[in-house]
Amino acid sequence: MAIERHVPSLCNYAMFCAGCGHGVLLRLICECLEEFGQEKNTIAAIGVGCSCHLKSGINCDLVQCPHGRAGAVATGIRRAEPEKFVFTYQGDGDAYNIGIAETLNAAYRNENICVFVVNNNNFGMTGGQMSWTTMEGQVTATSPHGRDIALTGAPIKVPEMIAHSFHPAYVARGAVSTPKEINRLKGYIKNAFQAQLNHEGYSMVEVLSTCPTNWNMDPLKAHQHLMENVVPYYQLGEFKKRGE
Amino acid sequence: MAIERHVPSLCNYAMFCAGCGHGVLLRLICECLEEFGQEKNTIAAIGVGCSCHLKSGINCDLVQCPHGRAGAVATGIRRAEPEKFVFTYQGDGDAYNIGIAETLNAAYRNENICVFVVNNNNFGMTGGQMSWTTMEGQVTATSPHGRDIALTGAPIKVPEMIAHSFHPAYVARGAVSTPKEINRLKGYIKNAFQAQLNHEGYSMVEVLSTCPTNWNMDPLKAHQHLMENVVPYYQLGEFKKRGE
Amino acid sequence: MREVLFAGFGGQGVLTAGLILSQIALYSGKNATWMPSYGAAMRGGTANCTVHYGDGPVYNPGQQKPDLLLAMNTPSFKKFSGIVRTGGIVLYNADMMTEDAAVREGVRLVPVNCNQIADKLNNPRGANIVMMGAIVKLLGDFEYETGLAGMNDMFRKKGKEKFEAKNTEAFQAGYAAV
Amino acid sequence: MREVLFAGFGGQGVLTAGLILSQIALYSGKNATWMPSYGAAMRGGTANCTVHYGDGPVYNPGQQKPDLLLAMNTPSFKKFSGIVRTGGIVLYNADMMTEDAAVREGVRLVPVNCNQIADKLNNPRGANIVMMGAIVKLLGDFEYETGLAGMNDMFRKKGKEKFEAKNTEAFQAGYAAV
Amino acid sequence: MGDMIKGNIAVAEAAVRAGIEVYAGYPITPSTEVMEYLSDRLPALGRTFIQAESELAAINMVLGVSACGRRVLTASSGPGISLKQEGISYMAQMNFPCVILNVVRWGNGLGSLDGAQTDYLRETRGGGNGDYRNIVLCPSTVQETVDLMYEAFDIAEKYRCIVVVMTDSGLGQMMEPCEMPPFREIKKCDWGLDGTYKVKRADFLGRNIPGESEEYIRKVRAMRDHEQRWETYGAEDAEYIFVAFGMCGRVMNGLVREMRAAGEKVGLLRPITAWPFPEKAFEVLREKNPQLKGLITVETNGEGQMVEDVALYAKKCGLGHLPVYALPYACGVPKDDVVKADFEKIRAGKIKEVF
Amino acid sequence: MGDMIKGNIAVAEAAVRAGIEVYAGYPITPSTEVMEYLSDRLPALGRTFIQAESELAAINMVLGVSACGRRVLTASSGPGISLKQEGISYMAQMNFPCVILNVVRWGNGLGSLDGAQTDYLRETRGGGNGDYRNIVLCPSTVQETVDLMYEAFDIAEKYRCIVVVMTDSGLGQMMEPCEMPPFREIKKCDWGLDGTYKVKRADFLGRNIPGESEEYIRKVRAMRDHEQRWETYGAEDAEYIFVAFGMCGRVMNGLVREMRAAGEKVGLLRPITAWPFPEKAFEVLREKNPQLKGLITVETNGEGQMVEDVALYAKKCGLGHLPVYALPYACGVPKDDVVKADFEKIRAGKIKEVF
Amino acid sequence: MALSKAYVDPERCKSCGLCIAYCPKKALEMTDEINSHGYKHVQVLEDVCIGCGTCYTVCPDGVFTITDGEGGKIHG
Amino acid sequence: MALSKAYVDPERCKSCGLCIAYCPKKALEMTDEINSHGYKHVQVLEDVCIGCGTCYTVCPDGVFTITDGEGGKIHG
Ligand SMILES: Cc1ncc(C[n+]2csc(CCOP(=O)(O)OP(=O)(O)O)c2C)c(N)n1
Ligand SMILES: Cc1ncc(C[n+]2csc(CCOP(=O)(O)OP(=O)(O)O)c2C)c(N)n1
Ligand code: SF4
Ligand code: SF4
Ligand code: SF4
Ligand code: SF4
Repeated sequence: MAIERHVPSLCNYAMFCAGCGHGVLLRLICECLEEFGQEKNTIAAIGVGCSCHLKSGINCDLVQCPHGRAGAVATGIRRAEPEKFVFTYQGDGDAYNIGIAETLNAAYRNENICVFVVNNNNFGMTGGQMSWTTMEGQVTATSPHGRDIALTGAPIKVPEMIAHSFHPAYVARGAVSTPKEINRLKGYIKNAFQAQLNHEGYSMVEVLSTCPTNWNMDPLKAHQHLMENVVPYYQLGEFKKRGE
Repeated sequence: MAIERHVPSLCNYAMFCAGCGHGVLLRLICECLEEFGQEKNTIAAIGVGCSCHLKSGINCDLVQCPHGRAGAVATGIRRAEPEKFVFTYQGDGDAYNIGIAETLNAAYRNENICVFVVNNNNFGMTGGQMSWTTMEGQVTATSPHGRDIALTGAPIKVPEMIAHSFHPAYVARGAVSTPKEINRLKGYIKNAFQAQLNHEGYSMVEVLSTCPTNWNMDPLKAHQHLMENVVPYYQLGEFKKRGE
Repeated sequence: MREVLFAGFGGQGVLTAGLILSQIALYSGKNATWMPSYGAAMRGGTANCTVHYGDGPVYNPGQQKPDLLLAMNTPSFKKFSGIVRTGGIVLYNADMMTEDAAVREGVRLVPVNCNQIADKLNNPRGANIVMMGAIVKLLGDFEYETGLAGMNDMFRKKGKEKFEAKNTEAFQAGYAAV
Repeated sequence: MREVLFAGFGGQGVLTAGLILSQIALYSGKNATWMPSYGAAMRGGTANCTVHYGDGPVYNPGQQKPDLLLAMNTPSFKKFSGIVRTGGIVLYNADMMTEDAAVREGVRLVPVNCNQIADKLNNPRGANIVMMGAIVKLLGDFEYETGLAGMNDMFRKKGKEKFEAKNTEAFQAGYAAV
Repeated sequence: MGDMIKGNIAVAEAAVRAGIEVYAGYPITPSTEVMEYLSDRLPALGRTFIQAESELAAINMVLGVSACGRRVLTASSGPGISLKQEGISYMAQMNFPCVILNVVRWGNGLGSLDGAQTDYLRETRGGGNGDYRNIVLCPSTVQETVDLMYEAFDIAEKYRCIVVVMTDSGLGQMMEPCEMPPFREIKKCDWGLDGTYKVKRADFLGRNIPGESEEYIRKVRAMRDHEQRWETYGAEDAEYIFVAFGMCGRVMNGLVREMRAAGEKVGLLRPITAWPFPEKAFEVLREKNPQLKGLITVETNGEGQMVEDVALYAKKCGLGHLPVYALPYACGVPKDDVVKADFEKIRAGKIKEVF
Repeated sequence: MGDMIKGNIAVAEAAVRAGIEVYAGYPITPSTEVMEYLSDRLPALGRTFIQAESELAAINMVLGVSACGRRVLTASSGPGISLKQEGISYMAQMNFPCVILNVVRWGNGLGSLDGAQTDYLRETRGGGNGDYRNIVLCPSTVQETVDLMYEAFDIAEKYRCIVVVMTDSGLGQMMEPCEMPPFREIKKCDWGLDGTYKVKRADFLGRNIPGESEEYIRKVRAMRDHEQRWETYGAEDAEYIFVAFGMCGRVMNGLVREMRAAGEKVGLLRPITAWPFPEKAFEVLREKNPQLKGLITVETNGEGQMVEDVALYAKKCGLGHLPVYALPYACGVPKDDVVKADFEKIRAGKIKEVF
Repeated sequence: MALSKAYVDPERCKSCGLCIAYCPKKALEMTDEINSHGYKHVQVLEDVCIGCGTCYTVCPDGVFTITDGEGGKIHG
Repeated sequence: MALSKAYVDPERCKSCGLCIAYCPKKALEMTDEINSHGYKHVQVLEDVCIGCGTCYTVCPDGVFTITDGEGGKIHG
């Protein structure tokens, strides 16, 4: 029998660029909110970046956080409302560049929140500048001759850092690319949800995503680039399993 | 033949409390500056905290950084003056709480600087508040019933984090306690100096130190506490050896 | 002093079109300003820009009452045709018009099927250049040659002379279309 | 309105001494303020505080012209004895005085060997309490009993009544020493 | 009359009684006792104390709590308050109320631990980006600090704005007798986020900026109209009126009384709100006091900051002809003698007006 | 006449020619092209471009470079500038010069990408803790942006102060013809740290705060005396003078010309320095123009910000009787028509003065 | 019960082409119709579509519904 | 050459006692003299001191010099 699938009503038409992975993640989160019965029990803390599109993209309570500070804002929400479902939705620039302190500190405190970070290897919203996740040699608006890691450091792996340095409940990295990877990613997101609902503590799911516009690739080519060049460096999988 | 030992002339009478470990570290750094011939070639970036006493404590060029930002200030100095010896001198609150982003990012970029962090398990200068290095159960001015790591997270281990997550030149942790440990610490500091002078990149030496005043212990008791209770958690040694 | 407003989706080349006009003005010894306007974000949404040119300094570079509006799609037409000055012109992309084009009296409506023209020239990204030809003709401030030379001069300065033939073709077609 | 300045090294209990005086004042129905002053840092350096008390509100709680200065060490004596008002008193810790104590005319100098007295009472940390006895006597604003009761009341409120006997002894000795 | 209590402790307890559910902050002298006290007090009441990793994180935690419609406090000083400016600007934009205690310490940069009034212009004009304004309450005694802190939350919720309680090292560190207000019932503001998405959001794209601006300014005007507070003394017959707030306000309160008792024709205007500045006080002066010769601010900063507001609102209220002087004393507590002597210099024309 | 060039690119190139050795910054629209351009340009010249992890880190990198006496620039906008306030205050205290480009975008918090003048009060009063003042240069054309950026470093080094070049989205994103100044020779300031400890430090404890304050204020006064800049047009015979800077300044420059050509008695005062505010311009007005009836600011913000300075300095310069109006247009570029219509409302008494 | 198929909301489509690329049955194709946002949109070849949901999974813009026809409407 | 010994700068000593605790020869003791900062200071028992430098190593305040006597002066 064929599978029935409806886009959750929480999920609106979003103003992401054509082919951008953000939209898939947004839908997956909305699906989970529905599946876990949290549609009317959720407060999101969104970053500044293409994440801003969640303002029109998702029909749930949310707070627009200052750039990078979603980890702190979500902490405030969590402490004020211990029984709500609280998640952050941020870009890699938001969570790992300007917001690294707040991101790490929420993990460090093991706040009972879910953190979703879209890693698209650049600052998308502002027009494709280098991010700490930009691949070695990648040309961006601020690495015009390709990223030189001898000067800037090598692409940062925050989920690994958090899994190894702190005591979070759950940490994984998935990708918005092939249907198989998208389905696997959904599993990670479900784990993150479950961790919070069980009061196990902090979870982070980093989501590798394409940014066709700023990568200057058509969406399918971007998927291929992601799988061929990005995934080998940014290993997919669970870095901290629940209950481990 | 007996060993001749003079306090380097770079090193002034410092206004640290009686028995405080800061003074020993200050002297060790001054000895190394002398031994490596850097007395007239050095610019330090000092943190806010008891580190401020270096303003009168050391006769070399230095910049008073905003609290926590020595990693960024030292980066600026390094880029402006590629041939000077540049080090930061910070407390754990400065480098690991408010300054974690700048500390990690200097390591991430592998800036060719030496970072010295005095870990005395609290905010000394401001009167002994909890720091991210405060031990589990330790009573401080802001953890009046002992630090509850279920709420605050467990004492942070930044050198390990840096050694494992980035590609620094050298990372170690020493202690100001017994003469033996002090001498071993000097070895670590020398390595850090050498790494910079060889342009190998970023080095961090965390220095476990007593804070008799805020620990409310006499200096010797504080040494014992350090060796018995702090060192077992904050393992001494080199986390990233040079050339490894 | 002239004011021209260029509007469309991002990707339709309206910002470049505006820039071309300002360069043509400069090329012919006039003063010019070019001013873009974005939505709430750098990505997503529509784009438009305003060009002023004339003999003296341009004091107010902002959108006021355009002498000519280039509307590359329906939303732009709807949003901006009302602000065109009486006696002005609305030049629009007839290929992207999903509704009836109607404006108040005293404004001249000029449809051009620029996408079709560009496609025919085997230059599908040249629709904006087609419109440049039309604009130069409609404004009447520059000779055909000046307009063309000003445009080509700009691309040459950007190191894009290899597109010169194609651009010339598109410009010409647009000039002829109105 | 009275003003008393308490000065010494950190650790000599000068801030507590000031607080005791303010509490005695309150205890006897007066108004009071207590205001500390630190150096550039919380740690390191010297400490001092100013107490004002009187029947009306205290408007200016700052250091102005003290009626009495308690100088617990030489630097404090040197720094502050000059600002004591003419007709005022400088009470100093003779045990910590490494130089000749001299002030301008019109100021009364009162040495007390408070450390020795405290040591003798087997209460080496009670030198500041010894001085409190002396201060209450010198100021003449409070009865001996009121002073003592006000002080003990304060420690009781802080849950430190177990030191009451020792404190009383020290206070008494200081009262007797001037 | 209450017992002796330190300003910082008293103000912290006042916030507890006003019903804060969360405190988030980072230590900095001379404000630290506030958080030290609350680190014990709040958990004992089953409420939440968070030591943040920085002031930046603290204000964003505050933002999160406030978004949920719960009372929340942060306190800091000097550079710590500077680090909060982005968050403050965001909260203002989103109409998230909170109370911020600024225990002002002297100076630029690291500054010093001395009390001062060097942050007046920043607090009244906003140090973050944009057009926003916070209500700034300036107590001058420990009791008033307590009373204003207690009320600050009501004001913040009334306008959904930020209220800054501005004391200084002096008021924070000094002790004097003080009585505490009763405990208020805790309740969540009805607009607070509760996860049900009852308040719909506007579209991110397609915002109407002039409309947003106008709406915000309407609120600014309402605050300006309704929240001015001040105290005057001898304002009807004074030839010179001293204008002073906070620590300087209390000093001048005493000194003006003393000088008047000695027959001097002086008066006092003590702004209790620095923003909105009590311009209405000037209207009264204009109506009632024809013999006024000048206005004199007494401030602990480099060259006078409030003097700008005094000149501005004097002009606005038809007193534009009056000379406005500043007696700036860098830091600490002005000395009665020195102020008196400087006043003589003003009268003798040796100190010129600033505006 | 130079070629068409975007304001942000032009100003970045001007800084290169003025001799910056380092740029450190973090992207934010509408300033980002500055760093994008420099990410290519500076390394090509053997100089240093640093993309910092945040604006906070960027300003502290700037601090480090400046401490070494080297020319350094950072640029940002909106919340990004808010995050720099602590660092700015530190640099002011330590007399470390630098140039900061604020490409102002509208609003509080996240704000919008529209150009505006909502940061005037913050830039002129300092958004960080303390008493410090930065020189604020307000160009109104791309050419002037280039010229002022080029000069800004000299001014910053002259006083060892911070110079803010304040443009906005409009001036940053627009293109117009512009000519570039020649390359300056690069040299290190002689007071810059060089590792030799030639400049001895004062003791950390035992500082003299009133002395430090006085010394700083002396510098403030020197800047105020010597650095005022402005442009006037028709100021001698105008009944109403429009005061406008930046984008509004250029708009009013044209409109005043047009209105005068039509016989209206209007004039223009265009402040080029927002701080120090060009009060000397008012002295000239007082001397030369007896028929003046009012001053009108044209600003792109909620209710006027510069209007405070206009009122303040009018009063200071003996024009305290003049009504001071504001015509605030939230954002963007004011439209000639609208301004003219609003001016009529002022003349008709339908828009009241602010001060 | 009818066999489930993919249904398209043409207003949401941005022509990214991912669904076409991943569809295991080649049941999708791009039309020449332009929606109100300026994008051409896809359509489902009803006879070919097996309702596997792959397009639903990869589509970034929530264009698809997989249902037996009651909730959707087939475009083409 | 004379045997090296520890020499004390009494103005720097803060009475912390660490040198006394770690001295392998018990060659140090606290005096009753108070320096200008208010601290009692240590003194070296010259006959017992072997100049090993342990006190130099542990002293946080740079009180000691270990030398053959030309650079220092023995206190006590
Ligand atoms: C304090 C501050 N600095 C900078 C910006 C500008 N800014 C907006 S989004 C963004 C980067 C977004 O990149 P990322 O977080 O990777 O998200 P993406 O857009 O790629 O999804 C930046 C730098 C800002 N809004 N606030
Ligand atoms: C922005 C800012 N926040 C807070 C402070 C106050 N402060 C000064 S030192 C310090 C903590 C110092 O602790 P640590 O870095 O561990 O150094 P220690 O004094 O223990 O050596 C704090 C919080 C400050 N000066 N600036
Ligand atoms: S800019 Fe990139 S990340 Fe942002 S919506 Fe477009 S494709 Fe997605
Ligand atoms: S407070 Fe602690 S760390 Fe600071 S000088 Fe004193 S003992 Fe050392
Ligand atoms: S994946 Fe979605 S947006 Fe992309 S072409 Fe297919 S239906 Fe359209
Ligand atoms: S270790 Fe140094 S400071 Fe401590 S007692 Fe010995 S000599 Fe004095």
